Amino acid sequence: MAVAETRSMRMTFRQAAGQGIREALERDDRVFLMGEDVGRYGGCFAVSMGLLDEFGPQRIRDTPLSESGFVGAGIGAAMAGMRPIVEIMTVNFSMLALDQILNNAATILHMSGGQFNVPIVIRMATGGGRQLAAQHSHSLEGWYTHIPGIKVLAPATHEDVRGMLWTALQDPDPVLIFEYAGLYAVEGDVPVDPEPVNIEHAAIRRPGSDATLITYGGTLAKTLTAAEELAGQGIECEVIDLRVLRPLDDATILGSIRKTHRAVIVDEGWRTGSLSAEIMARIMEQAFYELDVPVARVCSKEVPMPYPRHLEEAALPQTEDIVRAVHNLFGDRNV
Amino acid sequence: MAVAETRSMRMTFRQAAGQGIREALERDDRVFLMGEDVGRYGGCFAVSMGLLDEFGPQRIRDTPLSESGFVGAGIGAAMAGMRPIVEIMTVNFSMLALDQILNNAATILHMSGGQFNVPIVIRMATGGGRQLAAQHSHSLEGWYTHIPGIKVLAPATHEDVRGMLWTALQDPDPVLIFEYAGLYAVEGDVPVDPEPVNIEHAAIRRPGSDATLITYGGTLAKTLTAAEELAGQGIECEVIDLRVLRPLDDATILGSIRKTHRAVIVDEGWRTGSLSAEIMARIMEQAFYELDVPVARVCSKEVPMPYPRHLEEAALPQTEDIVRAVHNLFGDRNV
Amino acid sequence: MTAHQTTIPETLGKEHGHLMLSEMLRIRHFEEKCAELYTLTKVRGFVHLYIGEEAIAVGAMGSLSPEDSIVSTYREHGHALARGIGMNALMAEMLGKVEGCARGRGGSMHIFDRETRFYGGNAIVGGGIPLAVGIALADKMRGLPRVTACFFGDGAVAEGEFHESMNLASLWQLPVLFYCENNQYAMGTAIERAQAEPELVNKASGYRMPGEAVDGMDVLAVEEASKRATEYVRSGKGPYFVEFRTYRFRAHSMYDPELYREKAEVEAWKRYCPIETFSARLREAGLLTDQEYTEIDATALAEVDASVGYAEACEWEPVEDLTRFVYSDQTTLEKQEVS
Amino acid sequence: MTAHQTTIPETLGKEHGHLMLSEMLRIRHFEEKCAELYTLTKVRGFVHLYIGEEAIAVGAMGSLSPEDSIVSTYREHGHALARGIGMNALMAEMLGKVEGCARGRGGSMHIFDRETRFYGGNAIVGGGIPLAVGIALADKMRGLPRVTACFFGDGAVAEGEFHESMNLASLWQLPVLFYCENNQYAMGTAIERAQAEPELVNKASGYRMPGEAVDGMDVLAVEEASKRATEYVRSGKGPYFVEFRTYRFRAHSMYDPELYREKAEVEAWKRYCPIETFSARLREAGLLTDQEYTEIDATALAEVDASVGYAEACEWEPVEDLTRFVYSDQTTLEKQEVS
Ligand SMILES: Cc1ncc(C[n+]2csc(CCOP(=O)(O)OP(=O)(O)O)c2C)c(N)n1
Ligand SMILES: Cc1ncc(C[n+]2csc(CCOP(=O)(O)OP(=O)(O)O)c2C)c(N)n1
Ligand SMILES: [Mg+2]
Ligand SMILES: [Mg+2]
Repeated sequence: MAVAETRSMRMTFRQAAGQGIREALERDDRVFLMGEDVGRYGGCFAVSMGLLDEFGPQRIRDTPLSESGFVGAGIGAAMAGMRPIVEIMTVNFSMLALDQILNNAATILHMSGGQFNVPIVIRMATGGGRQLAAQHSHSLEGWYTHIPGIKVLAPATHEDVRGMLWTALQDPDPVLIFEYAGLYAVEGDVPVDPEPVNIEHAAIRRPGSDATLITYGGTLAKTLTAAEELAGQGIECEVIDLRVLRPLDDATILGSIRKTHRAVIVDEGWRTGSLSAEIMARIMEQAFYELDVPVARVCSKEVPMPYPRHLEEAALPQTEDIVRAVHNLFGDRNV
Repeated sequence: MAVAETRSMRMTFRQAAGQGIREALERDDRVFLMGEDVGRYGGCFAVSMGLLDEFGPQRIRDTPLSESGFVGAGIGAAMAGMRPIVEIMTVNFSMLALDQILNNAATILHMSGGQFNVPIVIRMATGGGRQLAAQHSHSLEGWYTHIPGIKVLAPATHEDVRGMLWTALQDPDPVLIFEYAGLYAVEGDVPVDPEPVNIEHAAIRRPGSDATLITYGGTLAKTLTAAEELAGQGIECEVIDLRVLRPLDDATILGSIRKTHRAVIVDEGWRTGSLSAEIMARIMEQAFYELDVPVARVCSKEVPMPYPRHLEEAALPQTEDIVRAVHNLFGDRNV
Repeated sequence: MTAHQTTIPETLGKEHGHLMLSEMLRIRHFEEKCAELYTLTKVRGFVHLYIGEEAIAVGAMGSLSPEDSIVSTYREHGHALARGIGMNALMAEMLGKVEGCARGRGGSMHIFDRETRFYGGNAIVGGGIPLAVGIALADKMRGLPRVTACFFGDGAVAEGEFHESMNLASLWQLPVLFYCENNQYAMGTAIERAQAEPELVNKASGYRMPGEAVDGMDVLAVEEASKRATEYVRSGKGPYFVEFRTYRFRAHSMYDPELYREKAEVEAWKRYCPIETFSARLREAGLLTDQEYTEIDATALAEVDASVGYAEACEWEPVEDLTRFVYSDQTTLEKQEVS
Repeated sequence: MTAHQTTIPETLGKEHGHLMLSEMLRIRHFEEKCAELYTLTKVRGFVHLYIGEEAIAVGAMGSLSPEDSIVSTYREHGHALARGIGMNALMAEMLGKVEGCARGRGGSMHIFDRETRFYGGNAIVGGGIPLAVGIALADKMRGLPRVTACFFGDGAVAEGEFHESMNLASLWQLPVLFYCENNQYAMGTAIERAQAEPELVNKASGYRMPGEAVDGMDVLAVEEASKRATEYVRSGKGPYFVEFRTYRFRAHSMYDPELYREKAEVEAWKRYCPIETFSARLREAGLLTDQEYTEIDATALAEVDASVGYAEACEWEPVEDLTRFVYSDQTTLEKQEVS
C-alpha cells in the first residue's frame, strides 16, 4: 500500500501567486484579472507574467491608470455575475479606490437588505523595505481591517498566496488580499496537488510555551528568525501567523496566550492605530487575567519612510527589536 | 477693584464654528475658506452662512465636486504661502481626498528634508445619528490618527470648535478638525473675549475617582450623562474629553487611570480598529499594573449604518451601554 | 437651453401618451407625499425630490428592457418608480419598514431592487458611475445584449470618477448609457461656478463618445433621444452620453433655504413643468380630455395614498437582524445563482 | 506625431544653441551615470530615466523665471537639472546622502528644492497636479505674476485628479502650465490601450482651455511652444495645456524587461534623439563644430563625474534624525517666512 505523499515543487512567492491566478482562471470562466499592467507588462511585480498569452485580453485586462474607476468597475462586474480579481499595483495607490471599497463593495450587501452581494477579490502588494521612500512603502492593511463587510487576508507562505485566492473567489463577499512585495522573490515549496486553503484561521508556524509572537505577512520571516534566536537562549516562542486579518481569529490568539501568558505583536504598520492595537485591545478584553506582563508590540516608527537603507532599516521592525521585546517581557531575568 | 469676569454669549455649535472661521479670516489675510457650497449655500451645515457677503468670493470659495482636486489645491496653496481652511463636507467624502492627505499633506515636510511645510487646516463633519444611512454616517477620524505628520482634533465644546481653528491655523503643519454633525444645532456658551485654545491637551470634563471614561467629540455628551447617572448610584467617574486625537495626550489618560484603576473608552467608530483600540494598547503598555480590571470599550456595532431610527440607535453607542460597561468594571457589586 | 417643443407628433398613440402622463403624475404625487411625511417626521434622513425632472425618468425608461440595468443617485425616486419598483415597496422603504425594497435599511437615498435590476441609489456623488461601467463589462463579457443606464447629476461631472468611467467605457466599448441630469445646480452651486465648460455635452468628445443635449423638460424629446441612444448602445457600438437639461423645482434636500437662486428663475422654469406642458400638448392634439386628466391624476393619487397606508402598516426590522447581511448568508447565496 | 523640424531658425544665437545642447547632454550623462550606479547598487529604489525626453525639460524651462514654480513626477531628473538644481545636490540625493537636495530622504522619485521652487517629484501618478493648481491659486490670490509649470505623463491623464485639476484651473483662470509628456506608454500600457481619445491635446477643449500638440523631440519646437504658453498664462488669461509628443528610449524603470513594445519601434524613435538631431541641425546651420561638441560633451561628463565624487564623499543622515521633520521645528519655521 502506497503511503500518501505530498509532492511539492519549488517556486518563488511571485510564481505561487501567479499560479493561484492561473488555477482560478482555469477553474471558473467567470473569473478574470483586471488592473494596471497585468497583461502586456506581466504585472508590475511579474506575478501575472504569461497569463495574457494563456488566457487572452478579455480575461487579462490592462486598465488605464484609474484606480477608482476600475475598482468600481470590478465591483459592478461582481454584482452582475462575474468573479473579478482586481489588482491594485500596491496599497499605496489604493487610497484612490478606498471610497469604492468602503462605500460600495463593503456596504451594498447590507444596505440593499441582502439583495446584492459583491464577490470581488482585490489583490495588492504592500510593505516597505525596498528603499522606495515615503509614498511607496506603506503598510496600510490595518486600515482595511476596520471595515465591516469585507475580509482581509495576508498570505505569508507560498501555499497561502497560491491557495487563498481560490477560496476567496468562492466567498460571496469582497475579499482583499495583501501580498508583501518583499516576499515576491523568495523561493519556497508548494504542493503539486494543493489542498484547499482556509481563509478563517490563523496558523501556528512554530509551537512554543514561553511567549506568543503574533504577526502576519512580511514580518513572519523576521519573527521566526527571532524565535530561533530566542530558542537558542532558552526562550521557546510560539509564532502565530494571523493569515486572516479580518475577521481576526481570536481563538487561536487567546489559546496561545492562555498557554504562554506573554505576548509580543509584530506589525509593519505605523505603531499608532496599527492592527497591533486592535489585537492588544482584544487580549485586554478577553485574556487580561492570563497575562503575566503587558503585551508588547514591535511596529514601524511613525515617520514617512526615508529612502536611504540605514534609515529605512531603522524605521522598520527588525529581528533584534523582536528579540529585545521578548527579553523585556521577562524583565532582567533573561537578558 | 473690578474682578475679572468672563462675559459669555449663547450660540449654537454651528455658530461657534462659523465664528471661529470669521475670526481667523479677520486676523490673517492669508486665510481663506474653500470647499463645496461654503459660499452661496452657506455651508452644507450652515456653518459659513454669511461669510461670503462679509469676505467676498476670493476668500470664501465655492468649489466644484472634486474632493481630491480641491484638497490637493489647498495643500499646494499652503505650501505657497497661504493659510487655507479646506472644508470637506463630511468625513464620508474624505476618502476621495485621502491620497492627497496621506501622500502629500502629511508627507512632504519629512520627504523634502524639512524644506516645505504644509500649513493647511482641513475641516469636516463626522458621525452618525441622523438617519442618513450607510454612506453618510461614518466616524472615520480614527483612521486619520494613524498618519504621522498630521494633527487630528475633535472639538466637543463650543469653545473648542470656535478656538481650535485659530490655533490650528498657526500650526505650521496640517491639522484636521472633525466636527460632530449632530452637535451643530446644540446651544452653548462661548466667552465674548476668548482665550487662545490649546491643541495639545485632553480635558477632564468631570472629575471622579472610581473610574475613568475616555471619549471625544459627539459621544462626550452621552458619556457625561452616563457619568451623572452613575454618580447617582455612587460611582464617581472622571470624564476625559480627548480633544486632540493625534498626538494623543497620554499623560492625562494615564494620570487619571493611576487614580481610578478602571476605565471605559467610548468611541463612535466601528469597534475593530477604532481609536479605542489604540488607547487600550497604550494603557496596556504604560499602566498595566495600575489596572484593577481590563479596560472596556463602548463602540459602534460593526455594520453599515441602517436608516431606521431603532436600528441606528442599536448600532451607535448609547448612554445605557456606557452605564452598563462601567457596572461591568465593578463586577456584580454595583449592579 | 434647447427650444421647448409645443406640438405632439402624429405617431404618438393616445394610450402611450396617457401612460407617460400617468407615470409622471405617479412620481409627482409620490414625492409630494414624501415631503408631507417628512414634515410629519415619518420620513427622515436626507430626501432629495425629483419634482420638475420627471420627464427624464419616464422618457428614458421606456427604451429599456427588463434585462437592462439601472444605476442611480440619491435623487432616485423617479427612476425607481419609472423602472417599475412597486410603489408600496418604495413607500415602505421611505418609512424604513422591513417590507421596503431594501428592507428599509436604505431609505430615500438607497433604493435597491434586484428584480428590476435597480443597482441602487448611491449617496456618494459619482460613486455609482464606475459600478455602471462594471455591470456593462460583465454583460459584454457574458455576451448578453444588455445595456446599463447610469443616471447622475451635473455636479458629478466634476468628480474624477466621472472622467475615469467615461474613458473606461469608451475604451472598452461598453454598453453604458451615460445619462446626465443637468438641473443647473449641484446643491447651491450653479453649473457656471462649477464647470469651466458648462455645456456638458461637450465632455463626450474628449472620450470619443457620441453625445447630445436634450430638452429634459419634454418627455417626448427625452423618449426619442433615449431610444436613439439605447439602440446605438445595444448595437454594440459603445457608450453614449446624453445631457438632459432640466431643473429641480424644489430645494436640493429638505434642509435647504435656497439662498443661491432667484425666485424668478425658479418660476420661469416652472413654466416648463413637464407634466403641465405635456398634458397641455396632449389636450391640444385632442389626445386628452379634462376628465381623462382628472382620472389619471386621481388614480395616481389613490395609488400614493394606498402606498402610505400599506407602508404605515408594515413592520420594523427586528433589532436582532441588525448584523444580518454584513456578510452573505444562505438567503443571499440563493439569489446569487440568478443574475 | 507632428513632422520633425530639420532646420534651425535664423534667430537662434550660437550661445543659446550651445546652452541647450549642453543642458541636454548634462541630463543624458547624469542619467547614464545613474543607471551605472544602479547596477553598482549605489543608487537604489525605483529609478525612472528621462533619456530621450530631454528636449522637453530643456526647452520648457527657459521661459520660466526664478519666481515661477515647478511640480513634477518621479521621472524628474531632467526637470530638476534644467531648472537649475545643482548636480552635486542631485547626485547626493540619488545616493541618499544628507547633502542631497532633500537630505537624501527622497531619492530619485522625490526631488525637492525650495530655492528653485521645485515642489517635488511625486511618485503617485497624478498626485502632483492638484498641488500645482493650489500653488497657482496662492500666487493669484497674492497678486504675484508667477506661473506654475506642472509636468505629468500620458498615463496621468486617465486619473480623476487630472480632470479635477484641469477643471479647477480653468474655472478659476489660474496660471498653470499643464505640460503633458506623452511618451506613448504608461509603464507597459500603450496610450491606445489606455485612452479612448489618444490625441491628448483634445482633452483641453473639454475644459475650455487652449491646448496644442508639440514635437517633444525638438528642443526648439518645445521652446517656442513653451514661450507662447507661458506668455499666455502669465498674462492672466488662465491655464494652458501642451502635449509634448516624445518617447522614452529606456525601460520604464530599472526592473522592466520591455515586453510590451517592439525593438524596431524603439529604434525608429531613437532616430529622433533630441540631442543628435539638434546637434546635427546646429552643425548644418554652422553653429556647432565637432570640436565644440566634444568640448560641451566633455564638460557635461566632467560635471557628472565630479558630482559622483562629491556625492560619494557626502555623509549619511544620522539615524537620530529619523523622526526630524515629521513635524516642523525651528529650522522649517524660519524657511516658512520666505515663500
Ligand atoms: C463625493 C460627494 N461629495 C459631496 C456630496 C454632498 N452632496 C450631495 S448631493 C450634492 C450635489 C450634487 O449635485 P448634482 O450631481 O448636480 O445632482 P443633483 O443633486 O443636482 O441632482 C452634494 C455636493 C456627496 N454626497 N458626495
Ligand atoms: C496612482 C498610481 N498608480 C500607479 C502607479 C504605478 N506607476 C508608476 S509610473 C506608472 C506609469 C505612468 O505613466 P505616465 O504617466 O505616462 O508617465 P511616464 O512614466 O511614462 O513618464 C505607473 C502605473 C503610481 N505610481 N501611482
Ligand atoms: Mg444638479
Ligand atoms: Mg508615459
